[in-house]
Amino acid sequence: MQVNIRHKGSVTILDIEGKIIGNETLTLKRIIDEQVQASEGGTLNLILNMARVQIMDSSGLGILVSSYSSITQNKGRVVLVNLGGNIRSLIVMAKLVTIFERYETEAEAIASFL
Amino acid sequence: MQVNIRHKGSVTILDIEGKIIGNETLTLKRIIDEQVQASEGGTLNLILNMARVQIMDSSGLGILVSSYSSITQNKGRVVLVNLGGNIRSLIVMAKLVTIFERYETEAEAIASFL
Amino acid sequence: MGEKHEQVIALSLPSSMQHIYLLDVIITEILNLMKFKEEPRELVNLAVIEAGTNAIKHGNKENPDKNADFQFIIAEDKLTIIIQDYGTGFTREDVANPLEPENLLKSSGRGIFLMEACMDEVSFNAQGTRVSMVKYKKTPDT
Amino acid sequence: MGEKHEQVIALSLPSSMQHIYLLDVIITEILNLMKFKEEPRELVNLAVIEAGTNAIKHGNKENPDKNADFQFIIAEDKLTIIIQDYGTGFTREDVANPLEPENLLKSSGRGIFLMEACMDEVSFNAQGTRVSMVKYKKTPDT
Ligand SMILES: Nc1ncnc2c1ncn2[C@@H]1O[C@H](COP(=O)(O)OP(=O)(O)O)[C@@H](O)[C@H]1O
Ligand SMILES: Nc1ncnc2c1ncn2[C@@H]1O[C@H](COP(=O)(O)OP(=O)(O)O)[C@@H](O)[C@H]1O
Repeated sequence: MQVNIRHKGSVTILDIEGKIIGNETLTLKRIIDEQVQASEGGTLNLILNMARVQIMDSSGLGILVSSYSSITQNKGRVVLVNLGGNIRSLIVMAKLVTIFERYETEAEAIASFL
Repeated sequence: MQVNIRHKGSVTILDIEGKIIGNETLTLKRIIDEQVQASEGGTLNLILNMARVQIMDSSGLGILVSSYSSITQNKGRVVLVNLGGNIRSLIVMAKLVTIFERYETEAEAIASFL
Repeated sequence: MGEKHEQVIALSLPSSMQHIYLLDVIITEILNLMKFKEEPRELVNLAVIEAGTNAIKHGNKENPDKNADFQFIIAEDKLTIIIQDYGTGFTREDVANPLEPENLLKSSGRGIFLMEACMDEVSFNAQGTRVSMVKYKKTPDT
Repeated sequence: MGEKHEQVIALSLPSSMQHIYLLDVIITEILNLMKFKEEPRELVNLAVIEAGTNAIKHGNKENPDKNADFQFIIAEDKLTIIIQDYGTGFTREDVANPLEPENLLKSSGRGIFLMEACMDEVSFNAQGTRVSMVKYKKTPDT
């Protein structure tokens, strides 16, 4: 797994590439936590660009859920974009569709923060 | 392994991609044999473009040697181009450097047939 | 593979999470060899990673002196995967349903649920140290 | 991997040449995990394919009811690979040297030579059904 970090205005975008499985999920958690710490007043506006994620396991999904909880508690938001079919089904299977905000494109996701 | 077949004048060029190992070596043998059969008077001028070969095993090398023998016996030629470091070492280790004609580029190899 | 002839590929991995990537490439290659379609491939791949993670983490508690043992049984019409660990086991029925509202926001507890959702058959031995999972090439009508 | 602690990955493959690709992805991933440099990676990869091919073809004669067994022993400083087949064996010394002028244009007979050229140590058991090969992360001075 590789993660590229970008900032657009007050929004932080993580481009995630590869496999979010095994211990890589801990790496993702660490990166998200660092972004929370670096955010103003602890309020993070986060877009996760999942376009190049090949597979994500239940630990990876768990990281998304716990990040969602802690970030929204601090009045931040977590938005998923470019979900491939398999990640989408994973979220559907786990009944988390109503939890995560999702947009088709990054542009739409950024617009949602304005 | 994937093989793309091209013709330039009287020269046949095989662009080989991937791994020449295991039973794939038999596929390569079949393809070369078909080109021999299709050639005028059984005299084949063959360029093997090895640029995208990741690995070749001793069976693959054996196919090159036997093709070399049968094609040169019929007054044809076998020329290797774009050898990567590992294929080059393989040929050096097997003391076959003096056997195979090699050129750095396809252009040079084609020029050698004119 | 002759008719009804099964091929068994066996693998034994030390219980370190770093080997999940090896497990991933192996199941990917086996699914490739069996010419499974893309969607079931992704599902089986996920189920194997979940089951391997459980054997290594919960079963063998990442003790590198204990191995997790895998069998991939390749048949004409289906792939059976058996995973054995050397821990103290657990009881499937005691695992909470991750779809219950009070569990939805938990950060874990979805592994077995996903294995069952991704495969056609999943069964544990009584002790909970061995799981067998089956995927048919054509999902049977139920 | 603690100091001097070895990890053993075991693999058992039915004797069909189609499984060479599985062997290839496994050794690739193990070399990756061990952070071998690119050149030795390619050499070990080739040696394992040669040894696996010999076990499946010459040893087990592609009988799918016989398996070829592999052990990958991962240590801090080296990788040891042991390959066992269930054939009738052979004698290393009886194999012709492929570098002799009369053998140069033969279409086979280079596998063992390449294994020995690619690895730091290669040894066969007396029967010729088991080969052990070692690659050091730093080639020892000789
Ligand atoms: N092989 C195993 N050995 C012992 N306990 C296990 C095993 N597999 C699962 N469990 C138990 O079942 C629980 C649920 O597992 P799972 O659904 O995979 O979710 P998670 O791994 O996220 O906890 C685990 O927390 C563990 O207590
Ligand atoms: N595992 C084995 N069991 C029996 N015979 C073997 C085995 N490995 C090698 N041999 C014998 O040694 C010969 C040389 O092997 P090798 O150098 O790999 O070249 P090749 O496989 O191209 O013949 C084989 O032809 C075979 O007769």
